[in-house]
Amino acid sequence: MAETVPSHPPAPEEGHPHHEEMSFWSKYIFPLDHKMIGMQYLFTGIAMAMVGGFFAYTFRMQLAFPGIEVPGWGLVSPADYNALVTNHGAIMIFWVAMPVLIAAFGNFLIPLMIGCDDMVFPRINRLSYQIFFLSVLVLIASFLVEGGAFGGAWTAYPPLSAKAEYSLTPLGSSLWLLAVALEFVAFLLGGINFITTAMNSRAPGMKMYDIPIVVWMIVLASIMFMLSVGPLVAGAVMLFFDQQLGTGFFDPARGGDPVLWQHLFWFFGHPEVYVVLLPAMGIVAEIITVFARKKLFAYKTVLYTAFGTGILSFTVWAHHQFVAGIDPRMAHIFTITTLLISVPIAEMCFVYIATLYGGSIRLTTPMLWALAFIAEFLIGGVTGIFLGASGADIYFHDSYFVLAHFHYTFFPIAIIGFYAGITYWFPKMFGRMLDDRLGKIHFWGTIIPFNGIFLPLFILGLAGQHRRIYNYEHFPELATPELQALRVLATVSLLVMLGFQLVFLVNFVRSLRRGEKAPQNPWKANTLEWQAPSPPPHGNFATLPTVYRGPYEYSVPGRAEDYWPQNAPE
Amino acid sequence: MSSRPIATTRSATEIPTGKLAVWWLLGSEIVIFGGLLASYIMYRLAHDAWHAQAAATNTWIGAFNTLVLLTSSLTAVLAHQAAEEGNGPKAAKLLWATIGGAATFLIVKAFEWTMEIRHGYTITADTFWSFYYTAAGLHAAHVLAGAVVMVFVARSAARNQELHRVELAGIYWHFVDIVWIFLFPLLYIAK
Amino acid sequence: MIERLVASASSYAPDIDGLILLIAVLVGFWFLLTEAVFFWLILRFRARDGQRAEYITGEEKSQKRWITIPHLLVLVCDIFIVVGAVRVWYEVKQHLPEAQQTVRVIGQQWAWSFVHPGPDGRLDTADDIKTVDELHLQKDVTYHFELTSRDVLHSLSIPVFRLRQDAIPGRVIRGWFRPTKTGVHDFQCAEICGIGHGIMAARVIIETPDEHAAWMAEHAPTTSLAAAAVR
Amino acid sequence: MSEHHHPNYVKIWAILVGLLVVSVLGPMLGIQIVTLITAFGIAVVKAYLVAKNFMHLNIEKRYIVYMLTTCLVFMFLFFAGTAPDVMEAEGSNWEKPSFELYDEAASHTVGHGTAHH
Repeated sequence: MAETVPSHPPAPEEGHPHHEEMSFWSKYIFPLDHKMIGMQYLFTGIAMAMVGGFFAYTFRMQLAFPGIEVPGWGLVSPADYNALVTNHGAIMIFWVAMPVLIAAFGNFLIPLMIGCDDMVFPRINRLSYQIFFLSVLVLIASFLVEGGAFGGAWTAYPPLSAKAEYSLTPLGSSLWLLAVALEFVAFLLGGINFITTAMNSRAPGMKMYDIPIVVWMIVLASIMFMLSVGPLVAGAVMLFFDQQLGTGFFDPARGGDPVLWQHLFWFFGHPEVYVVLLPAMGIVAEIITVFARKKLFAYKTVLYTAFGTGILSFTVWAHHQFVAGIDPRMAHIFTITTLLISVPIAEMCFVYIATLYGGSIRLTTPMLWALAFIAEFLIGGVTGIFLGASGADIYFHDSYFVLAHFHYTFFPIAIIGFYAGITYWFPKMFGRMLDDRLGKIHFWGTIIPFNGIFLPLFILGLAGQHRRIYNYEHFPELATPELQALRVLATVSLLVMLGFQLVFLVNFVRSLRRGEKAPQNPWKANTLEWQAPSPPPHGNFATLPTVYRGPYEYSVPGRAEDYWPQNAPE
Repeated sequence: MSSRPIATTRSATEIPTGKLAVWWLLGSEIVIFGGLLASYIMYRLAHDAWHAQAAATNTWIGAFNTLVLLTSSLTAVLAHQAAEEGNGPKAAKLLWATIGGAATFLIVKAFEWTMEIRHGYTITADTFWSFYYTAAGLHAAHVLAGAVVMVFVARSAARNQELHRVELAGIYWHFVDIVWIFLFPLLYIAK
Repeated sequence: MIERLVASASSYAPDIDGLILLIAVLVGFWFLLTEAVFFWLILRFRARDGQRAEYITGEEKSQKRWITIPHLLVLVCDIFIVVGAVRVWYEVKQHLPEAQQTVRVIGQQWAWSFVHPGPDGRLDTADDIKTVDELHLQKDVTYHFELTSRDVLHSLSIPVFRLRQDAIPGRVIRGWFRPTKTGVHDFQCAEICGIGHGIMAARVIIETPDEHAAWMAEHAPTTSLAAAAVR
Repeated sequence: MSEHHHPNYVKIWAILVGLLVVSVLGPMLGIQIVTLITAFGIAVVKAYLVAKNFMHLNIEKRYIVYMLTTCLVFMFLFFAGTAPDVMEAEGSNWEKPSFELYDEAASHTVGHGTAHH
């Protein structure tokens, strides 16, 4: 688009030569630079992760020690408990995983990795963040209004979510829905930007198969988000009208059907899992190739499996609804498609593992995170088979087994993927190195308790315990002391894990101020972002690069160096 | 460094960036309207009673509005042609005609809705009417947005600036037209 | 496997447990194998001084075999799992065996109400026994249930039967179970239904024929009305 | 793009208006199959004409068409997966008494609006 205005924030007089210092306001608050917008998303995401983590701490304390005064919150009432679990889920997916993995890394990496100076629509990019920020404010407001925050689970199934007389949160549910809808708009705008940038603005010479996997993955994720979210946007409007105008879209007494919402929701909700999974997979691909000094095993296969996963993921949504009242005959179809999707995902994991073969593996902090992603995600993947198989899901539906399963997928995605990415790109983002020793302490202090939280929950699920029940003492048979002990173990593990996150924060803040200065290419990586200064200035590259080869040419025989930057002519 | 990012000037796909973005925008709009209309069709086929409700819609007003939108699509595409020929002022005039079509559409719609609401067919009268107002309302919001965008495009086109934007606004406008082409039989004709 | 954690008291519970075991064996094998290979590779190919990594594109057929063969084997395992899942699903959810008795289960915020057919064995007659939060069943009788909800979504969950089914307002869903052991077990709501979701507990009481007859005699409305009239 | 031959836009507009007239008049015959064809068949034709000639999809890169088609295909997929539950009043082991009750009640309220005339 031909902009007549200068693309970076207005120096007061137009046409004035740029490069004078931008004001704090235009540099950090209303930036147009893709890197700064990425940082805004990153820090907002981290802040929201703290909120989501605090919620998890609060309800896990209630579960382990029912009825105690949770330090920092107080007594957890049933309404509190519902609101906490609802918003923990919504925040971790919509306000942590998506902004951090797609928006923050996408904004920071796409222009750098494809070798151009910015996004194609810098102002739409800024608008996207502003709408996202507004959605955060609306979400926070939903906690402060009369009646309290929405507590109908992140799936917001009507009629509970549609009528105040059922949910008892007349304003909270509408504000929650509004916040989610605004978040969707923000990511639609951001997604269009990512897609067009990656399609059109690649450096000269960068062909389809020269694009780094992480860029492919973020773009595919944006496309999937865009194609899946539409029906839910329509559904959100319908639900909002049900809440505020009193229409009957989902009211059986007025010709509606509550099951329609479930389809609208999961038609989005299942692809959404892959929307956040793919970027994390991309981050891992970048890291394992660099630290194994290996070419990615079968680059094209990775792409095809990602495409296959993307398309298949649109055909599996009703496996979330096996026992939710859908026609039993439909369950057969969705079982088959669900088990089919295990094939491309398994293949992608195999490819990553095969990449390690013959490598020269350096266990730096980012590499540890990337490897942990694969190891832990496999647990999430294989336990998903139990739930995708309709016959077994009859027992597991809505149990702690489900909860443990998707935390074994979402935790690797949102948390391990984030830490892998941030420890890997920190030198490029901020121009300083993170402390490796603290990084490793933080790694082990996170991974070990993480398994301590969720492995016991598999057992609770096998024993028939359900999610979203604030106190199990009403079920004398199911709430045995042994099971309660597992619950306590999970909660203690969570406390330990949260404690170790302080190590990361200390490391982060200290390294920002006093870390060792980062060289341009500390990891000896091939991709273009490492060929720009650390941190890249506005405009990224002194001269925009030309690309000569694919991103994973490591250890090419006959070369003195074991890496070969994409933009090196020889 | 020039005043705008070099990113905006590249075109690896050989489709201008703005146009590419509009196509993706339309892709996301297709699924939004698609989800809403799929829901409507399911309910419609499930409920025989909706025939009777739909009988109360005014086919003639709907048909008139279809004519208005079709005609405004024609002026939009003629504006695009004029812009391609480099005739900015002519493109601007044709765009203003399109905006006039949008305004006519919205005024007729307002008149129609007022009448219906006065007769008791409010958004909560029946779930058919809930769909009627939601689908047509969502569409009307797009008409309004398109008209606002075209005001800006027409003003710069009149000065022979940013002529490529005439086509982008046009593509969006034709999409709005197509949505109405489907809404018209769904809401008005099938009785 | 599951029986050690929670009793198994319906005719199809062993089938569901068996399916879960089948999946556990199949995916457990792949999981352990993959993790073993994964950790072995990490240990085997640690960076050593003076040794460079190999250059393997993975695009050649002989190399791709390492991916495609396991992937085909995974597909074969998937087929076994699909067959098992479909069979169990058909048995539990789709094909209802002839019922000896039918009970009605109604969820509402935040209680379960049950309608038992009473001594005449038929619903919607004067001797129906209505209870709240207590479902009385007779051992070794095949029951159909008619599940619905008065307000929001609820979900019938009886872990000892290995059974879940959501209750949806405006919709009646039929299913079946056949209790095989006597005892008193928990019956939960498994779909969030508002602030009382956590206390929406009921009990399922499985009785011998004699006990069940005695309970029925005591609670059938006609008898109690008659008794009240006499008094 | 400017070198390609423009279709006669006014002629296409005239065809569209002609189709509109047919789609309004067709249902007046009161035959259901004619209504379906004239209403929805013609809507598809009209949409095709607008997309092809006005939006110039005929000379656009192929993958734009593929992308838009994918969106439509996904919507059909959504419909196919959802309709067996939402559109039907009964199915395998379930039924929706609410639909019957609603249809009965809704057809009684028909006169409600017209009564004000």
